[in-house]
Amino acid sequence: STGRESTGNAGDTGATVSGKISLTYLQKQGDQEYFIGEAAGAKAKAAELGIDLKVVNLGNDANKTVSEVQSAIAQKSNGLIIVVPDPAVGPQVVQTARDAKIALLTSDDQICTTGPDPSACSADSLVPRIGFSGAQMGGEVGKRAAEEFKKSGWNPAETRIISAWKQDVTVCGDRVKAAKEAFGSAAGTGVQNIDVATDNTPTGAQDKIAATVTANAGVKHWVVWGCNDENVQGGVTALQNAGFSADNVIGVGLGAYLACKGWGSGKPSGMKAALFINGSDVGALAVQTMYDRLRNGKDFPKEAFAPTKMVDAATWQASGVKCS
Amino acid sequence: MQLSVETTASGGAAVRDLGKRFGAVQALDGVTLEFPAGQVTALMGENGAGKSTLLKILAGDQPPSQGEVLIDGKPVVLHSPAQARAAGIRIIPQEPEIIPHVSVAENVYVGALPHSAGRRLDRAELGRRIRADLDRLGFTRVLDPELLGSELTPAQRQLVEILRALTGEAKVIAFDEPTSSLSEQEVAALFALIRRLREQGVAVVYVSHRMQEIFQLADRVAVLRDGALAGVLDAARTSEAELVRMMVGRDLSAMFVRERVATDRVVLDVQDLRTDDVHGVSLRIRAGEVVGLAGLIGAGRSELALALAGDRPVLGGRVLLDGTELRPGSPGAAIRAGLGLAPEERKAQALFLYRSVRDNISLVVLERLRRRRFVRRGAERELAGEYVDRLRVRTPSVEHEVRKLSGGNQQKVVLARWLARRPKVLILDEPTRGIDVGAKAEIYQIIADLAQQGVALLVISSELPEVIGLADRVLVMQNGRITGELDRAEASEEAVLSLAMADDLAGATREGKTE
Amino acid sequence: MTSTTLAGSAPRRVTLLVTRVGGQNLSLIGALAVVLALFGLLNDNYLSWNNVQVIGQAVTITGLLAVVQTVVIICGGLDISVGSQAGLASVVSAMAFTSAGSNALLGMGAAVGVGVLVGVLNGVVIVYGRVNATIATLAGLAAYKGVAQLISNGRAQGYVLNDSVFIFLGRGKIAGLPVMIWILVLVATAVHVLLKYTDIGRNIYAIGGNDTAARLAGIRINKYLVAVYGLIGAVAAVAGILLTARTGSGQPVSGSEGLELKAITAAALGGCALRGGKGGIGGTLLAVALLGALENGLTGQNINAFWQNVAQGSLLVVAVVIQQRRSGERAVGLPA
Amino acid sequence: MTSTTLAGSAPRRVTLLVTRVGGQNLSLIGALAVVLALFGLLNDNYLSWNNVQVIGQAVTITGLLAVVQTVVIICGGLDISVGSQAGLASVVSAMAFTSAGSNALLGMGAAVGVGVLVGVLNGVVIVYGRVNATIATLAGLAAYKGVAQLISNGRAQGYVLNDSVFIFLGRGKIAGLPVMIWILVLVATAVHVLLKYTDIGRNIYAIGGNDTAARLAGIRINKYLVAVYGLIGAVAAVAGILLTARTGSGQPVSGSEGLELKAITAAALGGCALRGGKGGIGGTLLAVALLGALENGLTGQNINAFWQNVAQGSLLVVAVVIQQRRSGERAVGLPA
Ligand SMILES: Nc1ncnc2c1ncn2[C@@H]1O[C@H](COP(=O)(O)OP(=O)(O)OP(=O)(O)O)[C@@H](O)[C@H]1O
Ligand SMILES: Nc1ncnc2c1ncn2[C@@H]1O[C@H](COP(=O)(O)OP(=O)(O)OP(=O)(O)O)[C@@H](O)[C@H]1O
Ligand SMILES: O[C@@H]1[C@@H](O)[C@@H](O)CO[C@H]1O
Ligand SMILES: [Mg+2]
Ligand SMILES: [Mg+2]
Repeated sequence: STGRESTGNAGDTGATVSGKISLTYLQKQGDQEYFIGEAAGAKAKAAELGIDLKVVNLGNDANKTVSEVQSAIAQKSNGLIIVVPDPAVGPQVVQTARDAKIALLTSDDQICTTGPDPSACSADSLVPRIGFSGAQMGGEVGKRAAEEFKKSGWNPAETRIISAWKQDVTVCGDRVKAAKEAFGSAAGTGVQNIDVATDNTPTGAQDKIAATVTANAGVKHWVVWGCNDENVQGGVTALQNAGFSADNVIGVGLGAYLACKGWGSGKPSGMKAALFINGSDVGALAVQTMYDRLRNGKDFPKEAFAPTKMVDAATWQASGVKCS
Repeated sequence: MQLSVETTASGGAAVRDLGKRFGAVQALDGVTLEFPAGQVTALMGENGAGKSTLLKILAGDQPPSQGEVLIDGKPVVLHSPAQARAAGIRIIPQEPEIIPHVSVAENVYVGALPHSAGRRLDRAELGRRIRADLDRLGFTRVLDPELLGSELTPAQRQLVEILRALTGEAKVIAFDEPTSSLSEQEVAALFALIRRLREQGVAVVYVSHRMQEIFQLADRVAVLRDGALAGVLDAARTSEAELVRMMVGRDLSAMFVRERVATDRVVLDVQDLRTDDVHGVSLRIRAGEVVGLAGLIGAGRSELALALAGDRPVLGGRVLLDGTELRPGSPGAAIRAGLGLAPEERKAQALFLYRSVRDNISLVVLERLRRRRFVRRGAERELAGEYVDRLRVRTPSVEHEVRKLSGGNQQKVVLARWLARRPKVLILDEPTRGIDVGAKAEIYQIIADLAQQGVALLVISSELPEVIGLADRVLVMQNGRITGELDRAEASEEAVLSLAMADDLAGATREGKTE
Repeated sequence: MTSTTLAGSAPRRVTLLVTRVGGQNLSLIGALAVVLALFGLLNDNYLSWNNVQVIGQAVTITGLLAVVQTVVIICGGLDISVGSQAGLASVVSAMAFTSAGSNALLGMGAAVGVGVLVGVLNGVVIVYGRVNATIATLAGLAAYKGVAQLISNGRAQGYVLNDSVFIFLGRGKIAGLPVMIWILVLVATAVHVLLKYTDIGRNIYAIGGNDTAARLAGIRINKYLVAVYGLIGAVAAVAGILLTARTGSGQPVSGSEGLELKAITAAALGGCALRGGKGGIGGTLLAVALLGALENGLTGQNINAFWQNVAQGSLLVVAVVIQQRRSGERAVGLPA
Repeated sequence: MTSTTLAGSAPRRVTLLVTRVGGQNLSLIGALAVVLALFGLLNDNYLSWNNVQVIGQAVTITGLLAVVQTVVIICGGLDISVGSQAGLASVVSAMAFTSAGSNALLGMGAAVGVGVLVGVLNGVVIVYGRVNATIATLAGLAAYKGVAQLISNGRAQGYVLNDSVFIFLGRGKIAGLPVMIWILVLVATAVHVLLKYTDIGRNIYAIGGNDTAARLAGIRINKYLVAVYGLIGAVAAVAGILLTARTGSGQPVSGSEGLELKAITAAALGGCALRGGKGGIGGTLLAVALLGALENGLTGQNINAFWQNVAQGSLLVVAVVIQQRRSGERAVGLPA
């Protein structure tokens, strides 16, 4: 065969499943806090609905993504929910699912049926998705940072922003970009930004940001954001070690799972706020949506969002952030 | 005349009903033998007869399949070399085991380094001890204790092993072919040492293929054949012929005499060759000529051989083979031009221990054995088999891994490789190291045949009778220079030695500069 | 004494046979059988032809890299940069494809060209720069990844799933077997024949077994080493092209990162001694299959990623321990 | 013939001296000087005492692992699981701390205990299970990571920055120098003394240099190997504790993943031959410092991650090539 038989729009027939439903949830970065929460939410929901759910960790591996999709199909899953490590692998995933006539839903990150770039995808070619939007998350972070900045009354010339992320993770880039844009429009003044390349781990970020801070000795105040809590937490710790008091640091986390730890201790922290995104909500919603489709024939919505919430030292507990 | 083999309580070591099996091979077969204190017991036998295996069991290096070892009449447990050392047993193994990146001093005292109660190493004491040892044994001039293991020549490695065995209190010391890479001087020093050990009441076990040495040193001679004890003889009352018969099971033809077949055609022409260790050597070898190369340890014979083979950066001079200049620095080019070298260190320079006998033999003749780059297995096996038979390599099959062969048999594999190649010029560096009497004769015969076929041969050997017996002409080296040439009629052991030790003016100048 | 007198009795012959077929390989076959049987019992779909193909495709890219890793390990070298090389090739293939106006052959040609170049560079740095192979290719691991990220700006490049050649590579079948698997089979067979049946292969084993001896036997070691690293570059490029075909675009890092460790694991588990001179393609492929079958089975049983880590680690150890017990080696010092 | 003729000519003596004092170390010092001078010129703050401390702290965890990696490489072994061991220790320290009602000593004790256990397990699997060290610790890499993830459910555990001991470890100073750096200095010095000045250390070199010689000399190799792996476990646990102190909570994976490669890189760059018997703490520490100074400098210059990869890879190669050129080694075959 040439491999191109089913490029048509056949695929998912829309038929319902009467027996036991079996689903596979494929996640990128499955060993990361957020996705662990997502998996837990999905499992709880699956147990509640009495369906069979497998969770697969794809790491950052686009190739494994294809393998695991094929494997799930060979294992006769009825539906796939996927968070791709890289949206470019999307079309291949869609194609493979279509060939097998199996329902496909994405969570967190978008994928496009016809090309590698969701942002250049016509709306009707986007695969139905449950989650948050990277641009929206980044926007929230930038907005909150701008608020804190205005409140502080710092001199922009004496202030720098650190954007810390793993530069080859595209969704990280999206968030940071959105944060920069939101800050720019909300803060009114321009503050110089320094991009710091990290490996998305707290120690990696800490070392890189420590180096950056010493290399920029004249700076008095710092704003830190990044791809996730790891980056921001690492940055806040580096600044603390470099002798910056908490009131000269504005860290805005993304996730809140590390930010909460410092808040719990009751000491003043450079971590001023964090966007709480509850993976478990997304996981549960995705499973429920797939269930509705497979059991009741209800069409997928084009997009459904789980709530995000900006939290800080005062509000995190009330907002349901759980700290391990 | 045979001696009785019952165990006495007079001290020393003994083995009782000792057996060892390696898969298909019965290396030792119910050997009961005594090594009395204050005597030198020689252990003889063909390659693969089981001598090293017996010693390895004594060393605690190999567990026996059956039987036991006794010290002072009492059985001892030898589960590890540590236990053997504790029991007073020391073995100088056939292949020296050297630690490359530490000094000679540490190499000698490995496992028994002087240290404080806090385990702090006492370097000063270590230095004192090693210098005293070298002094006592007369090795001061040939072994610098500061050298690293990786910098040692084969002879020096051997000396390190000997020194190692003498650390601590020993009741039994076994030497496994200790002289195979030593020259006369060191051999003399070693013999003096062994005699001293005997006087001190140590039980000495001495393994060698060199008859002369046996008669010089041994009180008793034990002969192994196919892993079993063929008999024990009183050294003073036996003869070479009797020993050979006992080892081989038949009489060997009388001493080998080679006829001169040299032609006038110069095959190898070396002009003023210079490398780091070779200082302006010129020599010519004709088709059918066998040239011997003699010298003491470190005289530079092996360096010359390696330089001819293209393995050393050349500083000056040329090497012509059949009139065509060899490209320096490329052993491949030398081989293709028709020069072959069987190097002296079989393990380091020649063998692929984890490959089969077949693979090891065929490596340099693959061009002849291949069809369109595919090796013809049948032809290859046939060729390997032929040389295994001719050289009496004791191996279960040509597919056997070389590391499982005895030392002498490994040496035969190295020779087989180069004999199979049939080059125009063949350099043999210590070809009969560790080879038994029977096979030695066979190798001499092959050398004669090659000469007959017009091959030019350069034979390096530390065994003077061998060089003298084989060669049409003997060249003597010292300090990287050729210091003399003797033709067949002139070549006697005394003549060669006096040239080898002659004061070398140029060498002395070089020493002067070093200081 | 002739060779035949010692050739021995029947049981000896069997031992000989086992050594020749490879005790290691037999153990791997045993382990593979156990894994297949176990998961086959637990899951009806596991042994389906469908799933077997899925496993085969999943291991193809690792398998290709493991095959060439085997060659370089036999030589006594190592290549830690194979994953980065594949990533670079993936990006190059997609970018060249795109800029050549969707010409698949050109894209693939460019990738292989770059691959060979990079491989030869490795070889030259190692041989003539005198840099230890581990360090040199560790440096390559970082450097080639960096180059791939730079030319791609860290993003997936191009889109090849509108091209029939790439689709054929990624999803096509020949005689019912996926094209990817065919490619692995082809490459592995070619390398196996090279190693076992040609004088070139003999020389490769010789170099790894004892480089001094190999040199004195006239083998041009330097030429061989550079060629072997060049071969790695070429095959890593093929792996990179398949990565592109499979994921639909050129991936600078994703899908290739970490493959070096998998390739080395497979080679080592398959019986390659890291000191060189020993090993073979058969063992490596068996190890690749074993690891692939294990991973697929564990995922199919819904074992979570954490348990999979524990299970994979433990099983790897258990497999080797059993293998070694069988061979009855003495427990002293470090095993090879 | 006198000893002088044998000891070789004058130039050889010099080469000998350089090799023994450490040509490798001299070259590393040179490279470090170049890096410091270069970035010092480009950035005024680079050579500030502040930044030097930042570099020191950034390399402490890797440095600790590199020090013990050096020991095991000298023995002829390898430990690819050090990163996972550190991660496991980090989680254990935080969890034990929390469940012991914020008892820092108990937390740390538990971590070290588990570390030693895991290390000894590695040693036993290798020595008595006859599993090649690379494979065994590769298995450990997966397995211990899995265990860390399992007991933590993959989440960062506890919060220790309300405890003065942990704060002291992570941020405290003694005599103006961060505690972390003191710990590295202490461990490195102790290991250096062990290797160079005790018979135990010399036996370790002997084992790695020629295990047969060591065994025949009565050194109990097995005991040594198991002890060395145990030591690695203990030091990796210290690294894990520092990871906890630094990040504020127990990290199962983050911050420790990939450290094995860094540790091995440092040891190899520092002059350890991977076949054993050679190397020392001095070289390893210099290599750690070089890599740390480089990374810090590149980040300070705001070089993006992609260029950093390329730069690090290339510089690593260039450093070694220059080093080798100086030593004038002949370019044949694989360098050790
Ligand atoms: N590790 C081993 N594995 C398999 N066979 C072995 C092993 N060691 C020795 N043998 C076999 O045992 C027999 C006796 O060997 P041994 O080394 O004791 O002979 P030897 O008398 O010392 O010979 P040589 O004079 O050649 O040194 C030989 O056939 C040899 O091949
Ligand atoms: N004491 C020594 N220290 C360093 N190098 C030595 C020493 N003795 C010899 N050499 C080296 O040995 C080589 C010359 O010895 P070579 O091996 O060629 O001698 P040989 O005549 O073959 O003697 P043999 O092989 O019996 O030692 C040179 O490389 C020389 O530098
Ligand atoms: O790390 C982020 C996580 O915080 C969540 O936002 C989902 O995407 C991941 O990449
Ligand atoms: Mg022997
Ligand atoms: Mg010699």
